[in-house]
Amino acid sequence: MIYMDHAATAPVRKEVLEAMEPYFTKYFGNPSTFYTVGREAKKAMEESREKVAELIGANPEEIIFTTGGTQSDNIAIKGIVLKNKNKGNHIITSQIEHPAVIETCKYLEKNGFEVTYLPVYEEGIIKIEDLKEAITDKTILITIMHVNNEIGTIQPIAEIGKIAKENKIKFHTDAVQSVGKIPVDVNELNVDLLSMSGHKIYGPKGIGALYIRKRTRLEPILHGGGQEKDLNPGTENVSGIVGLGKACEIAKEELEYNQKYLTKLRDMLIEGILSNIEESYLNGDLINKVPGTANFHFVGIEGEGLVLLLDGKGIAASTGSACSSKKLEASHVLKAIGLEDVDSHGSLRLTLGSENTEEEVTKVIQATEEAVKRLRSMSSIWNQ
Amino acid sequence: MIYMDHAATAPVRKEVLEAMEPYFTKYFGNPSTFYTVGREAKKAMEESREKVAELIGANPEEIIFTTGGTQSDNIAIKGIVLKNKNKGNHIITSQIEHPAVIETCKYLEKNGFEVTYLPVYEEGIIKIEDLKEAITDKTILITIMHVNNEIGTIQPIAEIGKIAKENKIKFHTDAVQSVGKIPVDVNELNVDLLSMSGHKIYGPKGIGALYIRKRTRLEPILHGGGQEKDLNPGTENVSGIVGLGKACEIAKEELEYNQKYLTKLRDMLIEGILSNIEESYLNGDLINKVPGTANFHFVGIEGEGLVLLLDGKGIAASTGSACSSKKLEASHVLKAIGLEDVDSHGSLRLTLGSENTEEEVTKVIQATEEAVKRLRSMSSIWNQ
Amino acid sequence: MYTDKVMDHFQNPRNVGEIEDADGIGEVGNPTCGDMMTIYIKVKDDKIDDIKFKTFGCGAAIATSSMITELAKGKTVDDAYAISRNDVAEALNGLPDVKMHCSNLAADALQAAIDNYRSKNS
Ligand SMILES: Cc1ncc(COP(=O)(O)O)c(C=O)c1O
Ligand SMILES: Cc1ncc(COP(=O)(O)O)c(C=O)c1O
Ligand code: FES
Ligand code: FES
Repeated sequence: MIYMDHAATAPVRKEVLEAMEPYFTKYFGNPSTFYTVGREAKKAMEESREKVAELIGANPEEIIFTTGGTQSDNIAIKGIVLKNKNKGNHIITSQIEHPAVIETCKYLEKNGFEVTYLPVYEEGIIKIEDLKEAITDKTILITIMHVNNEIGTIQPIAEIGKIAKENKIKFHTDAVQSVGKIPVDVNELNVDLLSMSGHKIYGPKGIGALYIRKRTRLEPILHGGGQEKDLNPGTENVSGIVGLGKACEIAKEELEYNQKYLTKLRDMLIEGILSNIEESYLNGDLINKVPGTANFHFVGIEGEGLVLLLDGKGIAASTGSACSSKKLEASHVLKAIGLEDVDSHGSLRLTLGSENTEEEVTKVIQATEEAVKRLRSMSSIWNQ
Repeated sequence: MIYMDHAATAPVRKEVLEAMEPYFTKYFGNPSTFYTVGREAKKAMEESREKVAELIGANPEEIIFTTGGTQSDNIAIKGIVLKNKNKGNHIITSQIEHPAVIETCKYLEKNGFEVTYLPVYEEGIIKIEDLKEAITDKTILITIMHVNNEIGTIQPIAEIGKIAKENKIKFHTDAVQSVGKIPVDVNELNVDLLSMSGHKIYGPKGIGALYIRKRTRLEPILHGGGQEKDLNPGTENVSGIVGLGKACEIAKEELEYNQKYLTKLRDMLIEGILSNIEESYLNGDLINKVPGTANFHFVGIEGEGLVLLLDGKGIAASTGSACSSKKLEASHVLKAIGLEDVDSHGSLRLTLGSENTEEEVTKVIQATEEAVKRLRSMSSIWNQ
Repeated sequence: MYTDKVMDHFQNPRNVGEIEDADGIGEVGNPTCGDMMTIYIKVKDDKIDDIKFKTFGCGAAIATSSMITELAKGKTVDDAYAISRNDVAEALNGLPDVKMHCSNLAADALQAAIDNYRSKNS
C-alpha cells in the first residue's frame, strides 16, 4: 500500500507502540491511586506531559490531556465562552475550520452567541483587515486554525494573536494539522489555547492535548472525578498519553528533516501532476502551506471514483467530493476558496508522511494520470 | 505484586492487547475513509460493536463508543435532560453514585434542574418506596448505578426500570462496575441507557460504551465530525474499540466461572479478616453484592497508612479515607451508609480479579492483620 | 507522592510510644478529621530529654510526628517551641500541598506539650 492520506490519520510508529505497551499490562495502575503501580502510571503521565509541552514551547502545567482534537476544540471553545458570557457573546472564526470548531460554533449560535466566519479568499488565508473589522466590544473569543486539513494553508496565527492580545480577547487555535509538521511555539504564536491530536503525528487515536495558558480560566463541559484539572474527568488513558508523549518527542527530533523532505516530495508531486495531467489545478495557496499537503482538482471527473480507482492500485488518498461524504455536501473548504461545486467534485487530496518515498510519488503521479484519463473517457462533461 | 484494586482498574488481558496491536500499525486507517485500510478499520469497529452488544443483550445499533465511563455518564444524563427540558426539570439519583454522575447532577442543579438524591441506608441499597415517593410529574430522568464501586452493592435495577417505564420516565444506569462481573441484560433490567467502561473489564483505558435504547433521543454535548451518531465526534479510537470488543467477548465467556470463583475468594477474604482482626467490620450489605468486592473498616487506624504499608509488602489496595483524597473529604458512599467519619477513616477496599489466587488471599489477610496491628500500636486513639 | 524521607519516617517511625511520667503532654487534632496526635515530653536541665508520640492519621501525620520528635530531642525547650511546620516539612524534603496541615499538627502538638509542661512548672 502507498498511504498518502496523512491528514486523515497516520500509522502509529514502532517506537511509539513499544513505549506504550508496558502501560497496558505491567504499569497498568490507575494514576489516581497512590500505591506503586498507580504511581508508576502517574509518573509516566507527567513525563509525557513534559514532552508534549516541550514540542510547543509550553510549561507542563499548561497542558491537559484530552481524547483528541475534537474534544480539545470543544473544551477550549465552550470553556472560554461559557466562562466569559457575562463579558460578551461574540466569537470570531474562519470559514474553513474543521467541523469540531464549526459545529461547536453553530451550536453556540443556537444558544445565544454570535459568530463571525471570516472569509479566506482564493488563497485560503484570512485577511488581517477583515479580522480587525470583525472585532467588537462583545468579542470574547477568536478561534482560527493554524493549518487547514484539506488544503494545508497556514494562517497568520502570530499576527492574529497580537491583535487578540491588544484587544484583550482570548485566542484559541486548532493546531491539529500543524503541531509536529511545522514549528509551533505557543509564545511566538501568541495563543491562549491550542488544540492538538495524537493520531496525526504517528501517535495513537483517541488521545490529544490542549494547551491552556497560565491563568486562563475555562468552564468545564464534562463532569466527574476531577482529572486533568477538572476539564477532562475520567480514568486517564495512560498508554495513550505515553504514546502521545513519545510521538511528540520523535516529532521534535525529526521536525527539521521532515519539513525539508516532505516539501521536496510534495513539490515533486505537484510538478508531476500539474505537468502530466491537462486541466489539473492546485487548490489553495502554494507558498503558505504545510510541507506534506497537496490538493488538486481535475476538470470533468468526480473524486469518489478517483479515490476508488487509486485504492484499486493500492493507493490511499482522499477527496473533498460531496459524493464521498455522508451528507452529500461538497467540502466547505473548497467552497470557501471559491471553487465551483463542479470543480470541487473533481478534487483529490494527497498528504505525505515521512515514510513516503520518491518512488511512491512517481507511482502516484502515474496512477493518478491513468485514473483521471479513464474517468474522463467515460465522463459526460469531458470533451477533448 | 498482589493486585487487589480491580474496582479502580484492571490490567489489559494478553488476548486483548494482541487483538489491538494490528490496529495501531497495520490497519491504522481512519474509519471515515473509504479506501481499503480505512474500511478494514471500520469493519473491526463494527465487529467490536457486535461483541459489546452481545454481552449486554442489546442490538449493535444501540451501542455508541465513548472515551470511558465518565463520558458515557455525561453524554447520557445531559443528553436526556437537555432533550427533555421542556417536559420537566426533575432528576432522581442516589447518594452513592460515582462522581461522573454526582458532579453532573450538581452541575445541572446549578442550571435550573432539581435533583433528588435517594438515601441508601446501612445496606447501601435504595428503597423502592423512596423512589416511588420521589417521582413527580416533572421527573424526566432516573439515573441509578447498577453496582457501587466502593462497597459493591447491587441496586434493584429491573424493579426501578419497571417503575420508570410505568411513569414514562427515561432510566439510565451506570453499569461500569457490573458489566462483565454479573449478568447484565438491558431488556431484563428495563433500562433506556447504560454506561460501561473498558478498563474495568481487562480492556484498555480511555474507551467505553453507552447503550441507547432504540428511539431514545439525546441532545449532543460534544460537536464535530458526526462520528458515533453525532454523540461522540472525533476520529475513532479504533484500537481501543477493538480492545473493548475483545474484553467483552472474554468477559461473556468467563462470566459464570468468574462469578463463582470470585465469590469464593471474597468470602475467604472476608472470613479471614473479620475473624483474625479484632474490631474489624464489613461495610455494606453482604448478600446483594458483586462477587469481587469487600470493604472493611478497622477501628483506631487510618486508611492511607494502611494502604501504604500494604504497598510496602507489594499489595495494591484502596481506601475511602479522606486523608487519601485530594479534597480531604471522606468517601460520600461510606457516609451514606451511615459510617461515622472516624470509622470511614479506617476503611480498606479490596477488589478481586480473576487472576487473584487463594494463596494471594491468604497473604493479604496476614499482611492486613500485621499492618493494622502496627498502626494501632502507634495510634493515639487505640487502647487495648 | 511522598519523598523517600517521609516514607522512611512513616515506615520506621522514631520515638513511638508514651512516657508514663511525662513532664508535658500535648494532644491535638480530632479523630473525626482523621487526625489525632499526642506528644509526650520529658524535660531535664531545660532541655527535651525524652520525647514520644502516638498518632492516628495518614502517612504524613505519622512521618511528621516522627520527624518532630527527632528535631526536638536535645533542644532547649524554647528552641523546641520555635520549630515551625515548615521546619518539619523541610526536614522531610517536602510534603504534598494537601498534606501541609499534617506538619502543622505536629508542631502544634509539640507546642501543646511544652505549654502543658510550662503551666505545671511556673
Ligand atoms: C484541523 C483538525 N482539527 C480537528 C481534528 C479532529 O481531531 P480528532 O480526530 O483527533 O478528534 C482534525 C482531524 O480529524 C483536524 O484535521
Ligand atoms: C461506577 C463507576 N462509574 C463511572 C466510572 C468512570 O469510568 P471511567 O474511569 O472509565 O471514566 C467508574 C470508574 O472510575 C465507576 O466505578
Ligand atoms: S453522483 Fe452519486 S452521490 Fe454523487
Ligand atoms: S491526617 Fe488527614 S491528611 Fe494527614
